[in-house]
Order: sequence, then structure tokens, then C-alpha cells
Amino acid sequence: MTTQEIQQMMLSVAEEMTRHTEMLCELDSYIGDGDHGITIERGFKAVMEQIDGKSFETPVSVFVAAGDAFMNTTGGAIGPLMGSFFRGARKKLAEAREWGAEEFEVFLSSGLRQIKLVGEANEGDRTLVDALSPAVDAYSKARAEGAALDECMKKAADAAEAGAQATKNMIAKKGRAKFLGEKSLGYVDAGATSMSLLIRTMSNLVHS
Amino acid sequence: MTTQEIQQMMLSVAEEMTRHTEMLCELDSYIGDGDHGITIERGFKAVMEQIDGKSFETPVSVFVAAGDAFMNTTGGAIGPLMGSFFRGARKKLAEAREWGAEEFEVFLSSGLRQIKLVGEANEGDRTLVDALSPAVDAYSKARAEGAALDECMKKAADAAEAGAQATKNMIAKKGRAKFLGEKSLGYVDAGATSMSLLIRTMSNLVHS
Amino acid sequence: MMKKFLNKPEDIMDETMRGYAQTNRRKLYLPEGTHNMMRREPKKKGLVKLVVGNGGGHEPGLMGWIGYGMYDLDCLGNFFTAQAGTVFYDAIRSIDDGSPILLTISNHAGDVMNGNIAYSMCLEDDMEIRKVLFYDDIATAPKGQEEERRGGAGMLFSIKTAGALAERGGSLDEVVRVWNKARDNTRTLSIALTSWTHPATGEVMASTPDDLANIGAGVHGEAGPASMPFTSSAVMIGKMCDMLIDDMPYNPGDEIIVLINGMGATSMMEMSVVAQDVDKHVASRGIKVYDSVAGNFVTTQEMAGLSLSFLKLDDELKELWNDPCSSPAYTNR
Amino acid sequence: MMKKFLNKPEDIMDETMRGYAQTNRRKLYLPEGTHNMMRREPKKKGLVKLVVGNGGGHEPGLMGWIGYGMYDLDCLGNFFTAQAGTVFYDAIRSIDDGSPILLTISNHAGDVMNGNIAYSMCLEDDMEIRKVLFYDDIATAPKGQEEERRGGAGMLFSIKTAGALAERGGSLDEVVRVWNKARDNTRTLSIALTSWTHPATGEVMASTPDDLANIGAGVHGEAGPASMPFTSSAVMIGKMCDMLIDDMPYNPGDEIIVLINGMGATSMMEMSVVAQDVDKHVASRGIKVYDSVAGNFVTTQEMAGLSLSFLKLDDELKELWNDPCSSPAYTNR
Ligand SMILES: Nc1ncnc2c1ncn2[C@@H]1O[C@H](COP(=O)(O)OP(=O)(O)O)[C@@H](O)[C@H]1O
Ligand SMILES: Nc1ncnc2c1ncn2[C@@H]1O[C@H](COP(=O)(O)OP(=O)(O)O)[C@@H](O)[C@H]1O
Ligand SMILES: [Mg+2]
Ligand SMILES: [Mg+2]
Ligand SMILES: [Mg+2]
Ligand SMILES: [Mg+2]
Repeated sequence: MTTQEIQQMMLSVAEEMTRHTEMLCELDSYIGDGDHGITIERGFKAVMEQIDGKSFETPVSVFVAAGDAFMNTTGGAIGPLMGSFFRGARKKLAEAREWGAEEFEVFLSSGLRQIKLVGEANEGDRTLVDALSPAVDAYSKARAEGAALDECMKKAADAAEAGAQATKNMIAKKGRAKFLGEKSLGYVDAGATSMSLLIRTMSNLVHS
Repeated sequence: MTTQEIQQMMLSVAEEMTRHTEMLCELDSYIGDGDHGITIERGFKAVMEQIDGKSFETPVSVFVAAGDAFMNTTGGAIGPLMGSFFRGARKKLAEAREWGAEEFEVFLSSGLRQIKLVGEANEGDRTLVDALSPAVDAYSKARAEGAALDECMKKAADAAEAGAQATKNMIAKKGRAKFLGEKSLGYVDAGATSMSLLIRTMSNLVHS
Repeated sequence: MMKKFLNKPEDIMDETMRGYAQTNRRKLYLPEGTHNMMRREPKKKGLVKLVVGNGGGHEPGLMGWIGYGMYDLDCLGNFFTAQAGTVFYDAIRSIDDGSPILLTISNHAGDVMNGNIAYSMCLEDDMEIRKVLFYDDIATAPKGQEEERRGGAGMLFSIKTAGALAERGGSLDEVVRVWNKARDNTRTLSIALTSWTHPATGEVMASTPDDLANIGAGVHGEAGPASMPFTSSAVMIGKMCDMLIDDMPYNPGDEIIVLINGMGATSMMEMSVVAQDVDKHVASRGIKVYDSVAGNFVTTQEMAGLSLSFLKLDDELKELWNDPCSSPAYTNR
Repeated sequence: MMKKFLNKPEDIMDETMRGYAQTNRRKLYLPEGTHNMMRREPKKKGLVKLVVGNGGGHEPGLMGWIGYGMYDLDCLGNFFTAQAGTVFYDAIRSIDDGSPILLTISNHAGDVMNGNIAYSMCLEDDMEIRKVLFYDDIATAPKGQEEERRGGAGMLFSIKTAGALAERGGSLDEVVRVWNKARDNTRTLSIALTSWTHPATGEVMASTPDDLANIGAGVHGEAGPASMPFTSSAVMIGKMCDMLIDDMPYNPGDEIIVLINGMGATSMMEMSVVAQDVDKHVASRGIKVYDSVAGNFVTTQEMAGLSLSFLKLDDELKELWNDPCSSPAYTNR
């Protein structure tokens, strides 16, 4: 995909992400502070403003701009995490002019690495890592088996959704819910849900 | 009068002074803050406690103890003023073992000087100076004419009462009422009233 | 219900002073059983000592300005009550080593009368002592009757500059001159927004209607003579700046120091917002802010509000302002 | 109705920082258009620089501890919101002269995550940088899980001692070691009595029932895990001292420093009363107060309440504590 295509995709993704505010707030309200949807909406609105009409040199610079916009306009946990996710590949893909299956793999895995570094969360801690990490694995597996970009992405999105659902049975070790112990069981994590939404939306828009 | 007689007199004076609380508060309430009677009562109760049962070397040390007690237990304007009044003659009468007409004149005039020094008020400013100052003058005049202590004191008390009454027609230049201008007209000053009460009570108790 | 960290009402000032001495043990010393707060390291013998007496309840109050280049002694009374002049005299004698003394009085009736008592007793002892007054609150008497005005937080300016001169070895006459010059160049105006609670009785005092700000409120919560609608900091502070500027007057080209004195519950966030509003407003009138200070210095319990003071500088005052000083509440190094 | 000295909600932090820089112009410098509060006189090249990033609304907050022997930089975000890690990184680069950097983080999710972002970006640049955490609030995680605890006002102890070592020329490793030692010797517990008002929305937040005191309240007004009846200072503070002493534990014979940090509307009178209650109570447990400090440092707007912190001393920490330092909110000379 060219820089322009990526920019177009990111605009659409951001727009779609602003449409789940209520649902995400509700998920965050069970054992969080109930603002996750609002923050997601604000962050992605800022992303749209920041990349709409601008011209970018490389695909990764679109994502870096998105990450900066998100991080600079939102607080909470999701601000630095989502910002780091988008900015994760900025060194590794600095030179790439067109993105295909390989670049998206680097993008996703760098984003995961960066999120884990920033949030200090591991798999099973009941966070968005539990959506993103299986997505990266599924993507890599598909690609190793020779799948094309859109197919890899679809596998990733499926895995992210399953991962998000699985947080229902996890005891929180990071985020606001971490001191609740067993009381954190039984609810799907809000951040994992928005992460899986994000990957699903991207998977619907990428093409080889 | 001997030290013991002065001590006895001062005890009685103090007791009498605690009996006008309401009247003095009412006078202070017209254009003051209404606490004058309470402060007078508290101060003279402290005086009684302080001198009752103690033994003193000289008459003036009775008054100094009374002044200290009054000053240390009361605030407001009257605390330092009444305290200064009682302490005024402590240097001049340090050696005197018995008090007669001469010593009482020094006592009253030193008290006036000290009050004016501390309060920075002059005659006509609508303060207790307007009771004390004519009292001192009347006392001196009587004594110059050869009157005995009790007669001098009686003249002083008469003059103090007249002086206190005259504050009704004065515009306040000191104390809380000083910014009221003409509005301070028409009321007898509270402090002048307690000062004239004090002198009258002493005049009833002194003897030659 | 009053919610304050206090114990028995009758112990309030003893405990306050003991605790304040403890949290400032590097700088302050409180002889046991007294209310005489003094410098931990006494001033060099022969230099003019600055002393003051006043009521408690304004913590840190003038205790906060004891230290190198500032006060040598603050003798406190009880809550909002000046210490008896005789006790104040004893306090002064307790630090007397023959050095000249500047007895400073903030113009409030009780402080003046008790100060006069202490002063006259010191004079009887043939001490080398002078008495100076401080008055800066433009809300308390009209222009032309400056000497009738109450003393406010602007006293910092006289303390700091006269204190610096004393530390340099200035004569008593010179220290008096600088005190008076700084005072005559200072104007203060306060604004109160809320009520405060009497720590002994628990009574709520001096409330201001929700939509108003009281101008000229006193440090004991005395109601000020005027009110203005409560609105943005820029508007309220702008008006106060104009009143101060016009009273002195401060003229275009003047350099001033600004003091923002919080009454208690006004946050450093707000005082900082106010500081930049002052800077902007006085600049619009051609006046330059050379330095500024903000903090809770002379307070009225947990009242929200502040006072604003300006000092007009000349070369001498500027130099003295820049001399090093070190006290619990104000240190410039 | 909220009665605060403020202008437009969206300008609050810009105006606060500008005003705070103005009222501390001798010590602080704020480059225009930034939230990067820094030392007016930069530290000598080659010495370890201490930097921190955090949200506003706690004024003076960590800005108050910038200066000689303390912080070199505080990068602020918006009200109660950490600055973005990328912006924090830019702030660090703006003071980078090749000297080693100690990036300090108070353990709050936003500060940690954004600190991690800035830290990893600095590492990518091959800067000599180390990251340290601070956590002292015993109300936020049980003993044994100290690393999960939130950071509180006790951070002053690590800042002051590590800052002193940095000024002496200590290596980055040594400065890290002292930071961690002071932190491990520090315990903090807070008590909140009233509500506070959000300066942007005007909403009244985090109220405590009239007859209760909330123990362990957070600096953003987060409710603490326990309540106790509101009663005399001596009783409430005594209980808090016991909780702190038992958690560490501090033992008979230990020497400690005490920090009383006002949340906003607690007067210096009350903090002083508390100080002497602390002195008495810890003495009854055989512990000696070597020094103590009281003031409004890390605040929660106009909330009444305070936090109490203890630092256990050893010879090294004592020496470093006594080294000179000078910041707007804490100066020991
Ligand atoms: N340390 C962490 N690492 C990874 N993800 C985290 C961490 N802390 C929180 N999260 C994610 O962030 C989500 C909450 O985001 P949000 O509600 O926007 O922030 P906040 O909790 O500050 O209000 C959680 O559902 C979780 O998925
Ligand atoms: N400066 C002064 N000099 C002399 N007398 C004064 C002065 N100020 C006040 N007084 C006297 O004190 C009286 C008021 O005393 P009091 O009510 O006890 O004090 P306060 O006014 O502080 O409440 C006045 O009626 C007046 O006689
Ligand atoms: Mg949330
Ligand atoms: Mg949140
Ligand atoms: Mg009265
Ligand atoms: Mg009165």
C-alpha cells in the first residue's frame, strides 16, 4: 500500500473508532472509571484532524502523526498506550515507501513490543495486550504459511476478538482494576475491546 | 493608707467593677463591638485572683500586680489601657510605703500620662481620657486648695462623671468608632464610663 | 462542623508555636514556656535588631519572616490578640545584648498600644530603641490619612529592606529611614471570597455572598468597605491593580515588586494565575514588575482570598531587596 | 458556586506555569510556549540531572522542588494529566548537554507510562539515562507489595538526598542507589477532611462525611481505603504515626525526618499543631525526630487534609539532607 492509501485507510479507521463510545464506556464502567469510550473518541478525532489533508512522505509517518495526535490530546492509560502502538515501528520502517504483508507484520509486532514496554503488562494481565498479542501471533503464523496481507490481517482480527473475549476470565494485574483481585473476573476488558475493534477495522480496509 | 489597706481597697474596687457588665456592654454596643463590659469583668476578676491573699511590700506593687493581671488576661483596647493606668506610677512611687493625698495625685496623673502615651488619645477624642483627665485636674485643684485625700477623690469622681457624660457630644477620634465621624455623636463612651465608675468606687473607699 | 487539626482550644497558640519552631528548627528557636519566637542564630552583636509583637492565628504570620536579614524576634499573644506590652517588653529584654532595637508595629489598635507599652518600658531602661509603624491597606482610610491605615502583608517590604540594612551594619536612624521609605512606597489591597472558621469556637465567620468578592477585608476577616461581582481573575485583579496604582500613585516607568499573599485556602495555582494577571495589567499601565512573591504569609485561617501589595523601588530599595535573606517563609537564595 | 481566581478553563495550566515562573524568577525559568519548568541557573555540566514529568493541579507540586541540589526539570501536562511521553522526551532533550540523566517517576499509571515512553526514546538516542520509581503511600498496596504503591509527597526525601549527591558529583549509579535507599526508607499516609472543587468544571469532588476523616486519600482526591472518626489532632495523628511506624517498621532508636504536606486548605496553624503531635507520639515509641518540614507542597486544590511522611536516616542520608539546597518550596539555608 502506498503512503496515500495508508493515509486514507487511517482516516477511515479513525472515523470508525469514534463510533463505539457508549459501548466502550460501558465496558470501562464495570470495574474501571467509565471513560474509555470518550478517550478513544477524543483521541481518534484528533488523529483525523491531524492527518486529514496533510501530505506524508512514508506510510510510517502517517502512523507516527496519528500516535502523536492521540497521545497529545488524551490522558488516561489509553493515551500513551495507543500512541506508542502507532509510533512503535517508526525506526524499523523509516525507509519503507510501500507497505505489504511484511511491513504490517513489523508494524503490529513493534506496536506490541512498545505497548508492553510502556505499560509493563504481560499476556494474561487483562489488558489490550491480550487482544494484540494473539493477533500478532496469528498474523505471523498466517504469513509464515504464505498468506497475503488481507488474509493475514483477517486472522489477526479474529485472534484479537477471541483474545478480548478471553479477558472475561482474567484477573487484572494492570490498570485501575488491579487491586480488585477476583472481583475483576467476569467482564471483558475495555482496552482489549477497542484494540480488537481497531484491528478488525484495519483488516477490513487493507488490500494487497 | 498602708499597703494592706490599699490591697483591701483594690480588692473591693475590683469586685465592684465586675458588677456593671451589662450596662458597659450596652454602651459599647451602640458604636463599638459590645464587649467592653465582658472585658472589664474578666480583667477585674483576674485582678482579684492576683492580689487576694498575696503579700505586697508597697502600695504601688499592689497596683502593678493589678495592672499586670488585667493586661495579661484581657485584649481589646481596654486591656493595655487599664493595665497602663494601674502601672503608671510604678517608678515614681516605688519607695512610698504609705499613700496619702500626694501619692494618690501622683498615681492618678501618672496613670493619665501613661494612658495617653499608650493610647495616643487626647482630651476630646471621646475615650476614657475624657473621664480621667478632668478627674486629675479636679483632684489637683482640690489638693492645691488644701483638701484631704477623701475630699480630693470625691472631686475627682464628680469630674470624671461629668467628663464621661460630656463624651456624648464628642466625635470619636480614637478607638473603633473613629471612622464613623458625626455618626459617633449622641452616645456616652463606654470606656469613659468604666473609668468614672472606677474613680467613684475608689473615692468611696479611700480615707485619710 | 469544624474540621481542623486541633486539640484543646486553650492550647492552640502554645501548640502552634511549638510545632512551628519544630518544623523550622534550623532557623527558629522558641524558649520553653514563652511565645517569643526568635532566630536560632542570633544576629551579630551591635547590629540593629528588628522586633515585632502581634496576635496569633495568621500562621505563619510574622514568625515566617524571622531570620537572617529579617526579624530577630516575634512575640505572639493569643488568637487574634496582641501580647501584653509588659510581656512583649520581657521578650525584648530576653534578646537584649545592648544592640540597638527597632520596634516595629503593624497599625492595629492592640499592637500599637501594647507596642507603646513595651517601647516606653524600654525607654525607661535607657535602651537604644526606636519605634516605627507600618500601614499600607488602602481600604481602611482615605488617601491623605495614610497614617490611619491598617498594616497588611506589604510589611514584608519594610522588613526585608530595613532588615537587610541592619544586617549590613546600618545605624538605627538609617534603618528607621529605610523602613519608613519602603512603607511609604507600599500599597496593599485585599479581596476575600469565602468564610473562615474560628479555631476555638468553631463558629463560621465573615461570609461573603456567593456572587460577590469583598474588597478590603481585614486579616481578622473584618468586612471590607466595598464589594464587586465575583468574576474572572483578570477582571477582579485588574480593578485591584488600578486602585493600588491610583492611590500611590505608581507612574509609567516605575519598577515595582509585587506581593501576592494568600489568606489560607487560595491555591498556589490561583496565586500563580493572579501573578500573571498582575504582570499583564500593570504592564498595560506602563509599570514594570521587577520581582514578585506569592505564598500564604499572613493568613486568616482557611479563608479563600488574597491581598495584593506593590512596592515602588528606587536604587537603594532594589539593592536591599536583593541582599540575601533567609526565613521560614521567605528566602531569596 | 466555585470561587477561585481563574480565567478560561483551557488556559489554566499555561497561566499557572507562567505565573509560578514569574513569582520565582530568581530560581526558575519557563521557556515560552512550553510546560518545561527548569532551573534558572543550569547545573554544572557533567553532573547528574534529575528530571520528572507529571500532571498539574497540585501546585506547587514538583515545580516547587526545582533548584540547586534538587530537580533540574519538571515537565507538566494538563490538570491531573501526565504530559505525553513524546513531549516529555523533547523537554529532556532541551536541557541535554551530555550530562547523565536520572529520570524519576512517581508511581502513578500515567506518569509511569509516559515516563517509559520518554525513557525509551532517550535510550534510542544512546543517552546516559537511568529510570527510578518512587512509591511510599502505604494505603495503596499491602506490605510486601511496596512496588505497587503510589508515589506521594515523601518523594521530597529522595529528591533532596539524591539531588544533593548529584550536586556533589556522584555517579549516575550512586545517585540511583541513594534515590532508591531514601525511597525504601520512606513511608507516607494521608488524611482528607473535606472536598475540593475541580477548577475547570467547578464540580465539587471527593467529599468526606462530616464526622469522618478519610485515611489514604490520593493526591487527586481518590478515596482512601479507610475512615476514622474525626476527632482531635493528637488522636488522629497518633493513629497515623502508628500505621507508618508499623509498616516500615521504624524501630526504637531510629532517627527520622518528618514531612507534613498540606493538601491545600489546612492552615499552617494546624500543620504546626500536627507537627508537635507527631513529635510527641513518635517519641513515645522511642523514635527521634531529627528534622521536620511542613507546608503546602503537593496539593489537591483547596482540600483540607494532609499527608504525613517519615524518612529513616542513616549517616549518608543525614549528610545529604544537610547539604544546601534551594528551590521555591524548600530551601534549607
Ligand atoms: N499498564 C497497562 N498496560 C497495558 N494496558 C493497560 C495498562 N493499564 C491499562 N491498560 C488498558 O487501558 C484500558 C483503560 O483505558 P482508559 O479507560 O482509557 O484509561 P484509564 O484507566 O486511565 O481511565 C484498560 O481496559 C486496559 O486495557
Ligand atoms: N486609643 C485609645 N486611647 C484611649 N482610649 C481608648 C482608645 N481606644 C479605645 N479607647 C477606649 O476603650 C473603649 C473600648 O474598650 P473595649 O470595648 O474594651 O475595647 P475594643 O474597642 O477593642 O473592643 C472605648 O470606649 C474608649 O474609651
Ligand atoms: Mg477509564
Ligand atoms: Mg480515566
Ligand atoms: Mg469593645
Ligand atoms: Mg473588642
